[in-house]
This record gives sequence, structure tokens and C-alpha cells, in this order.
Amino acid sequence: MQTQTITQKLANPTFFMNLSAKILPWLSSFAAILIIYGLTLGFATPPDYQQGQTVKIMFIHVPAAWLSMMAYGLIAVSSFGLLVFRHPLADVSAKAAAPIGAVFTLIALVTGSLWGKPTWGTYWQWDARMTSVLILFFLYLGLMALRSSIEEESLASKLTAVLALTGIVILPVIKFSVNWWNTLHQPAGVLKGGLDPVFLKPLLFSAVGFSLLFFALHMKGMRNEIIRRRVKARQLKEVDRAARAHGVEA
Amino acid sequence: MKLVVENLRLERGARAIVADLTFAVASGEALLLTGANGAGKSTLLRALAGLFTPASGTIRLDGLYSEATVTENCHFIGHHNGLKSSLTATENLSFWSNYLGTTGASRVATALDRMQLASLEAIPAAYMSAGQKRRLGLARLLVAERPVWLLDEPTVSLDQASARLLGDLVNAHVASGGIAIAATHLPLGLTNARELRLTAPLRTSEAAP
Amino acid sequence: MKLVVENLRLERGARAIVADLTFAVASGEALLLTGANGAGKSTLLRALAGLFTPASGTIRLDGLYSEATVTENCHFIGHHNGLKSSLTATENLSFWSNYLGTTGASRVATALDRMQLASLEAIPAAYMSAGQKRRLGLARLLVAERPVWLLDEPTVSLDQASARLLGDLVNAHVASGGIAIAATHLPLGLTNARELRLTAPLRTSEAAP
Amino acid sequence: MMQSFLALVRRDLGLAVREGGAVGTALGFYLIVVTMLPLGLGPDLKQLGRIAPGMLWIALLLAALLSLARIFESDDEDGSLDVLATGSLPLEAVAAAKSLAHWISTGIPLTLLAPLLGLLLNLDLDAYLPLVATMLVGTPAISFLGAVGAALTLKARRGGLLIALLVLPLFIPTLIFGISAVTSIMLDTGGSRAAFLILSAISLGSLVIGPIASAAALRLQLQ
Amino acid sequence: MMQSFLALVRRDLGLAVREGGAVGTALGFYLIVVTMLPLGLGPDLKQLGRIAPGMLWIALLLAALLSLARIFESDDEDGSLDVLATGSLPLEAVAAAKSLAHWISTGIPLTLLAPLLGLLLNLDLDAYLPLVATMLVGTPAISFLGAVGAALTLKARRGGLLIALLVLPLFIPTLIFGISAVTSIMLDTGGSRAAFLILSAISLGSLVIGPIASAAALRLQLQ
Ligand code: HEM
Ligand SMILES: Nc1ncnc2c1ncn2[C@@H]1O[C@H](COP(=O)(O)OP(=O)(O)OP(=O)(O)O)[C@@H](O)[C@H]1O
Ligand SMILES: Nc1ncnc2c1ncn2[C@@H]1O[C@H](COP(=O)(O)OP(=O)(O)OP(=O)(O)O)[C@@H](O)[C@H]1O
Ligand SMILES: [Mg+2]
Ligand SMILES: [Mg+2]
Repeated sequence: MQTQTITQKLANPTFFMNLSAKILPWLSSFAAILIIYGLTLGFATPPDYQQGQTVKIMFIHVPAAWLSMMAYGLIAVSSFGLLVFRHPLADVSAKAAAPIGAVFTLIALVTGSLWGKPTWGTYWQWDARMTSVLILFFLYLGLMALRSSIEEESLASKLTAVLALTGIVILPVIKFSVNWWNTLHQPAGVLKGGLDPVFLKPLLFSAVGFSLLFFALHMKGMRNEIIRRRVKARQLKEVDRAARAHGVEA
Repeated sequence: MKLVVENLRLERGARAIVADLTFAVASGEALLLTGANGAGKSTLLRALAGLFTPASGTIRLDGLYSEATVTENCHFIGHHNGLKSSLTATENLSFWSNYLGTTGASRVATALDRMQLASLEAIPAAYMSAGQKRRLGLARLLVAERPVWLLDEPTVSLDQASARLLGDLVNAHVASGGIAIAATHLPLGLTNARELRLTAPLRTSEAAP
Repeated sequence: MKLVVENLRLERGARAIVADLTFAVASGEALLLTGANGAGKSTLLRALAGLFTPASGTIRLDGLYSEATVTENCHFIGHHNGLKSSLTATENLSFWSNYLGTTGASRVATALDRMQLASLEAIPAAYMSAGQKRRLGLARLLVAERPVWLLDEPTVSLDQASARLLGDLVNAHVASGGIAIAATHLPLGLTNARELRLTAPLRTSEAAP
Repeated sequence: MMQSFLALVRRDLGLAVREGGAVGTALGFYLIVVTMLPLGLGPDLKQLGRIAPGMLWIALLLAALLSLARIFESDDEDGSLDVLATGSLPLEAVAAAKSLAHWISTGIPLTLLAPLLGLLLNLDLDAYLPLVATMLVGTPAISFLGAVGAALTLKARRGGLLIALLVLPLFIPTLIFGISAVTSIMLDTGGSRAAFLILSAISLGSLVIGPIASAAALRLQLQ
Repeated sequence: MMQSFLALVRRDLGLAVREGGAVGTALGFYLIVVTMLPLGLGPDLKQLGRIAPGMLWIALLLAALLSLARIFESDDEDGSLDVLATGSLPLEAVAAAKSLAHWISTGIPLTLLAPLLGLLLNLDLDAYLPLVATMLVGTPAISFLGAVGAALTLKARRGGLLIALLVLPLFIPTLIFGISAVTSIMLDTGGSRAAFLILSAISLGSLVIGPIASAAALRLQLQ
């Protein structure tokens, strides 16, 4: 029951606007603090015995990489919410998440290839993980392109949702590509004690910080979108007044 | 047989085009949808044909067979004619008659005849005039038996003779126990037709997030 | 000013659509093109607008300025409205007014007003109904001064009120010394309009490509 | 049901031939792209033969892709889609029928052209058979998944390009395994069988997912 | 005259942006094709860098090509073309305006994306400048000649592919000289200047021929 009412409340845009207005400042400042702290810690760490200073890229690369996948997950969930439950905020969330996710994916790609130069001697390698992340980036592009290319918005959002759900197969591929194909890229091990605590602590801090940043951006994006839609709705009302005014004369 | 619409609500974007509309059309009846431009005639017809999903309300077809849907039992004639410009009149029609589930070249021939297109049967649709195309589109009504006819401005670009022809067709269909619903700005010359005048309801766009 | 057509012959494929047709329309006159479907109204209008090249015969515009062509002095309203669905009513119209060589936002605003589209000015054409789109297409007549109006079935999908509105516009244009030629199947309610009834010349559909 | 399905497939095949050799165009495009690649990569390239399978696959993908827009577009513009939707055939079957027609009218001809183009790129002799085989099992995925793209972009002007953007990522697995199946036979480094099986799996999956997703998209478009 | 011309160019640019980032789609397609090529040619390929210019040129050609259908299509469908033809602007100027808009909205962005994609293919450092330069002078030919194809295929459904088929051959000179201009600088085997000049000559020629031919084709279509 309790949850029921909560979801209902959250479904109400006005409530969301008020709530987010309160939360947003806190969220963003926390994000800033954590990121700064994490990165300063990170840059204080001793050079890695194999990778030297370049290891510091990790503190950006890994969080970005994680978030790139999490963002897509969020989009998929929102799309599901839109198609199945017709949740009014679901689409707003999906739309707002796409560009942010794309940016994080891009960051993962760029930092990754910057890291690749010293470690593998090349910026780019067509190995399974990089390729699959690249595909993820393309999917983000596709989502945005499709949405932007259809005039009627309600239609655009539903179609984008269909695409998002069809494309979800990519996530497992990314996650496990390193295990399926043998590649240059490290397998996931950070959280399984595969990493020296000296590196782990700052990594976790920046990871949490970036996640908060993501949510802050996402919330901001949703707010803008909602405002834009209210303006649009007001415009459309005009059409009706026109139709009715005209109908009266007819 | 009876087509029943109960407190139907149609929304476009965030706006209500039609709000709690309720009516019924029994077999042997014709219904004219009228109303100013933008009143919602086309939208309503698409909803009846099952192409446009209502925000709420029900659309039933009673007394034909259990769970008969309007969609499977209607002819929908929209703004476009559903013709392939590279196919001849005959080819276009016979495809539809096959697809809509009735075979019989004879039917196609007679349909063309009744729409006075017999002389164009071997001519690709691309070479036809606006009205000829429209007539060919309407000929679809004759190649497959379907009890419910949904017509959106069927007389567009028809000359008087053809318009009268169409009126007779609809009358015959209705007389033989069919249902016809037509959106139009001009009288179709139907014998027993009720009129449903759509006026834009008071609308609130609050539904938008 | 006078639009003169001398023994004009229009062919489609191998068939003569219009054979030695001769007529003239002086300024202050309106001409209604009538005729059955396929009689050749659209083809003739396209020929007058200079979009369709005649097989033989001449189309002149006398007494305006030396070598004035109809093409540059006509508004052509065809079956389609020439609207970009992603542009708003205002954007669509002001493009045409710029392109057709007259500037002035005022014009656009008044045009929208006279077509009773003022309240739709900021709405993309995609969101408009068939009739609203048609009205917006017709508004083009008002944003640029052009003496000759060529209208192909202008009232398609207009409701009565709008149809009357159009009739008044054409009357005003003609009264102010313009020329209007309209292909139509319905009376437009024009005051002094002659009628030219097109009848297909003897034609063999075997000749068709 | 079956009658309608067949009628639809037959009509689409007929149109593909009638409407100015859509097939021919796809083949021509394939031919041109393949002949263009050596221009770009430099004819002196010795191992042209080695990368031939890859180039043939990519070019085929592009050619097939660009013909996808055709699947639903014209039916939507001329109002046929509305009527098709009111037929007794469920929309999924309609999508399936049209995808099938597309595969027959595009996928198969392209596959049959590939070996001939292989000659241009002096493809290894023992690569011809696996190439054709992999393409035969691979191309259905292109038509059936591609149909989803076509359905999604129906109301979006600028079909071709957008479709490509949407579905190319989905094809990359097909591409990877298609190529690796061939090359691993050429350089006989085993694993070709595995790749071949995965390829077929992808195609079978797309036969199911494709029509469902397409139908969902179409329903939304018909609104 | 001039006012109409500018109004038309401005509208087309506006639409290119408004109608759902036509630009973005072309860029996306370019990106995907370029990344697909290495997949096909095998990642291990050491001299990826050497053939990079060629791949970048070909992919750009394809991306630009597929966006050509857009030039006249929508104006024809919605009846704008009829009205444009009755304007004071000669049809040649109309064609020129629309080709120009296409170049600005597609040719230039693609050219600017090329160097970034060069990174993916680890292109030689000293190739970047010539690459961009040659593309800048080469791409107008694509838009202005491509417009002819677009005009010719107006009434034939299935734009993209057919256009490609018609105009790709016309572009092969552009392609050859564009690539050789870059490679000859990379491997500094002179002659780059000559190639560059020829390239510009081709573009200038197309600026003249393109609009005339397009207008002729459009007149026939308007019948
Ligand atoms: C463009 C190239 C690269 C891409 C696209 C990429 C992508 C990714 C992705 C998606 C993850 C998340 C994996 C997971 O959560 O399971 C990840 C994690 C990681 N990446 Fe990269 N990466 C790239 C290059 C590199 C390089 C060059 C290195 C260093 C040699 C590197 C080191 C790591 C490490 C240590 C992790 C954490 C693994 C874990 O989850 O425990 N990456 N990368
Ligand atoms: N695709 C669409 N997206 C959003 N709104 C639309 C769409 N099509 C129509 N509308 C709006 O829905 C309302 C009803 O449109 P509809 O086409 O049903 O009216 P109509 O009665 O058919 O008018 P007409 O007589 O001009 O055909 C109009 O106000 C129109 O602005
Ligand atoms: N594109 C075309 N190619 C060949 N023949 C055509 C073409 N368009 C029309 N026709 C033929 O030309 C004749 C005249 O067509 P037109 O469209 O001018 O008639 P219309 O008077 O406008 O008819 P309607 O009242 O139906 O619009 C018709 O017989 C038609 O078959
Ligand atoms: Mg309507
Ligand atoms: Mg006509």
C-alpha cells in the first residue's frame, strides 16, 4: 500500500518538480565533493609498478564505463515503464538519460583509448570490449536520432522505447565480452579484491561521486524536459481553441 | 448486428479530441459524421477501424459472432486510396480481394464495371486522374463482403455522377443490412442516415506531464 | 490584362486529353473548369501554370508587361498544399511570402487572420487536420500579389464555413481586377463566373502506354 | 490467413520486379561499392584476397540495408498499410510476409552475386562455398531485423540513413561471425563451425523478434 | 531573385536541422561505416593507417550519397516543388539553392568529422590537413552532381539506392584524385598539387553542370 501511494506520488510531475527542486542542490554539491576528494586521493597514489602514472586514468575511466552501462539500463527500465505502465515520467526519464549516457560512454571510450596507448601501444584495438562499447555508443546515437526525427512526440517516445528494449541485448555482451573472447582488456576484478586498496578507495569515491553527478544531471534534464512539455501543451491548447472557435462559426 | 461505442475518449498528443462519446449504429443504418475542420472526424473513424487506440471507452460489434471486432469486419476508406501506382486497376483490385479473403476474378470485373472503370482496367493507377483513383479505391468496397463501411470524405474529387453512384452503393449496402459511417462535409444523398455532429469538447491539456 | 489560350492540345502518354481548346479570360473574370473525372481539368491547370508542356497551341498573358508569362504571375494551388509539416503556420507562410517575392510579416499575420488560423500560428503543420492544412495552403494566395489564381479543387476537405470564406476571397480578388480559374465539382459561390465544361475528346484507351 | 499471407508475399515480389528493378538497383550498388573499395584501399594491396570476405560482407550489408526503407514506406504513403491492418492477418504476420519478400527479392540475389564479385577481388578458391553458405544463413537476419528499423522510421523523413544508423549496430554480430566463419576456413584455424552455428542462431532469433518488434512499431505508427 | 534564393537556402538549412537532425544521422552513418570497415578487414591489419584515407573517403561518399534522396523528395511529395517552379526564380537557381543547402548541411559536417574518425584508424599525423582540404573542395561535387541523380529518381520510389547507382560512377574521379592527393602527401610522392587542382576543377564543373541537368530533370518530373 505504502509503496503504491509513493509510486503514485512520484508519477505526479508537479510532485516531482517540487521534490527535485529541493534535492538537486544537495545532490550536485555532494557529487562535486566526492569527485574532487576521490580524484585528489587518486592522484596522491603512488605510480603503479606496471603502468606508472597512467593508472590514474582509471579513476575516470572505470566509473565512466560503469555509468555508460547503468545509463542504458535506466533507459531500458524507463522504456518498459512507458510501454507497459504508461508512466508519465518514464518517458521524460528515458529521454533525459540518453544524451548523458552517451557522454559517459564517450568518456569511457576516450579515456580507455588514451589509456590504451601507453599500455597496449595503440589508441584503438578492435577487441571485443571496445567494439561492444562502441556499439553501445551507436545505440545511444540511434535512440537520439530516432526520437529527434519524428514530429509527433508521443509517437517518437514510444518508438524510441521499442528500440531501446530491442537493443538491450548489448549490455550482457559488453559485460561478459572480456570473458567470452580473450581480449587485451582486463576482466572485471576490481570489486573482487583484484585491486590494491590504495587504488580501490579513491576509485570507489570517484565512482560514487560520478554516479551522483549522473543522477544530478539526469534530474536536471528531466526538469527541463517537463518544463518544455508544459509550454508545448499550452501551444496545443491553442489548436483546440481554434478548432472550437472555428466550429462555432461553422 | 450493432456497432456500439461507449463513453469513448480520444486523445492526440495531450489533447482530448473526442470526450465521452456514446452512440450505437444498428445494421440497416447509416451515420454521417459532420463537424468543422479539426472536429475529430478522421480520428474517430480511425479509432473505429481499430487503427487509433482510444484513451478510454469501448468499441464493440454486437450480434455478429462472439468476439467479432470492428477491425476484421470493416472496410476503411481513408484519405489515401491504397493503390500501387505501378499496378493496373485489375491488379490492384484483385490483390485486395485475395488479401481481404475473397477470391473470384468475376467479382473484380463486376466491381470495376460498377465503378465505371471497366475501360481503365489495364491502365496503371499512376496514369489515372484524382477522381479515377478515388473510384478505384472505392471499388475495394465491392470485392470483399464486409458488414461495416467506414468512409472518410469518400466523395473527395469525385464528379457529381460518381458521387451519386457512391450514394447508391452505400444505400444498397445499408438496405442489405450493412452499417455505414461516413465523415463528410457534403450531403451524400443517403436515404435513412442519422447525423452525428462532432464539436470539439472542452479540453484540458493537464494530462501532459 | 487577359489570359489567352489558343487551340491548345494536351497529350498524356499517347492520348489527347484536351484537343484544340481556345478561350480567353479577361481581368475581372472568373472561370470554372468543370467536367467528369479524367476530363483534363488538372492537366489543363498545370499547363496554364507552365508545369505541363502542351503538345501544341499557345498560352499568353496579354497587357500586363511585355513577355509576361502566366507562370511568374500565377498562384497555383494543386492537390497538395506545399506545407512543411515540421514548420509552424507562420514559418510556412513567411517562407512563401519571401520566396514569392514580397516581404512583410504583417502580411503573413493578416493572411493567417483572414483564413481564421491566427490561433494556430505557432503550431507545426503536422498537428493540423486535413481542412486546417488546406486553409493554410490557401493562405498563400494572400501573402503574395499575383494577378492569376489557378485553383485545383480548392474546397477539398473544407467545411462549409471555410468554403464560403474561400468563395469570398476569390470574389474579392476578381473584383479587384484579378483572374481566377478553378477546377471544381461543386459550386464555389462566385458572383460573375463563366463555366468551361471539359469533355474528353474521342480517346482510345488502347493508346495508353 | 495463409491465402492472405501468400497474396501479400506475391504482391511484394511482383512490385519489387515491376517497380523498376529494385533488385537490379541493389545488385548494381553492391557491384559498384565492391569495385570502389580497391580504388580506396589501393589496388597494389597484395592481400586483397585476404580481406575479400570482409569487403564482400560489408558491401552486401550496405546494399541490403539501403533497400530496407522500401519495405513499409510505400504501403504507408499510399494508405495500403491501413487496409492491410484491417485484414484478417495479424500485423505480425504482415511484417513477416513483407520481411520474407524482402529477403527473397534482395538477400538471395545479393548472396548469389557475391561469388562473382569474389572473382574481382581474387578470393581464395576454397572460400567461395563457405562465403555463400554463411551469407545464405546470415541474410535473413538483415531482412527481419532490418524490417524493425524500417517500421521504426516510417514516419521519419529521411528513411535510408536513419534506418542504417538504427540497425547497423544490430548487424555487427552477424558481420563478425559471418566473416570469421569464412576466414577461419580460409586460414583453416578451426572454430568456423561454431561461428556458423552462432550465425544461424542469430538469424533464427531475428525471425522471431523481428516481426514482433516491427508489428509493435507499426501499430504505434498507424495511430 | 537573390531574396528568393536566400530564402530557399535558409529554409532548407532550417529543415535539415529541424527535421530531426538529418545532419546527425549522416554523421552517425559515417561513423558506423568507418568503424565497420576494420571489423571486416580484420583488426590485426597493421597498415590500417595506410588505407585510412581511402576508407574515410569512401565512407564519406556513401554517407553523403544516401542523404541525397532528401534534396527534392519531400518538396515533391508535399507539392512545394510545383510552387517553387512558379516562382520568379528559374528552376536552375532552385536546384542550385537546394544543392548548396545540402552541401552546407551535409558535406561540411562530414568533412569536419573525418579527422576524428582518422583517429580510430590511426591515420598519419601529416595526412589530416590534406584530408580535410581535399574533402572541402571535393564534397561540393557530391552535392551538385548528386542533385541530378535525386532529380532523375524523383518519381521512382526507392530513392537512395537508385540515386547511388546513378551517381556513384560520376564520383569515382573525385574519389581517385581525392585519395591520391592525400596519399601522395603522406608518402610524399609529389603530384599531390596536380591531383588537388583536378579535384577543384571537377567541383567547379559540377557547380555549373549540376543545376542545369537537375533543372532539366525536374521539368520532366513536374509534367
Ligand atoms: C577504448 C577502450 C576501452 C573501453 C571501451 C573500455 C571499456 C570498459 C568497460 C565497459 C568497463 C566496465 C567493465 C565491467 O564493469 O565489467 C571497463 C572497466 C575497466 N577498464 Fe576499460 N576500456 C577500455 C580501455 C581500457 C584500458 C586501455 C585499460 C587499462 C589497461 C582499461 C582498464 C580497465 C579496468 C582496470 C577496468 C575495471 C575492471 C573491473 O570492472 O574490475 N580499460 N572498461
Ligand atoms: N497527427 C496528429 N497529431 C496531433 N494532432 C493531430 C494530428 N492529426 C490531427 N490532429 C488534431 O486532431 C484534431 C482532429 O483532427 P481530425 O483530422 O480528426 O479532424 P477532422 O474532423 O478530420 O478535420 P477535417 O474535416 O479537416 O478532416 C485537430 O484539432 C488536429 O489539429
Ligand atoms: N501522370 C499521368 N500520366 C498519364 N496520364 C495521366 C496522368 N495523370 C492523368 N492522366 C490522364 O489524363 C486524363 C486527365 O487527367 P486529369 O487529372 O487532368 O483529369 P481531371 O479533370 O483533373 O480529373 P479529376 O476531376 O478526377 O481530377 C485522365 O484520363 C487521366 O487518366
Ligand atoms: Mg479528416
Ligand atoms: Mg484533378
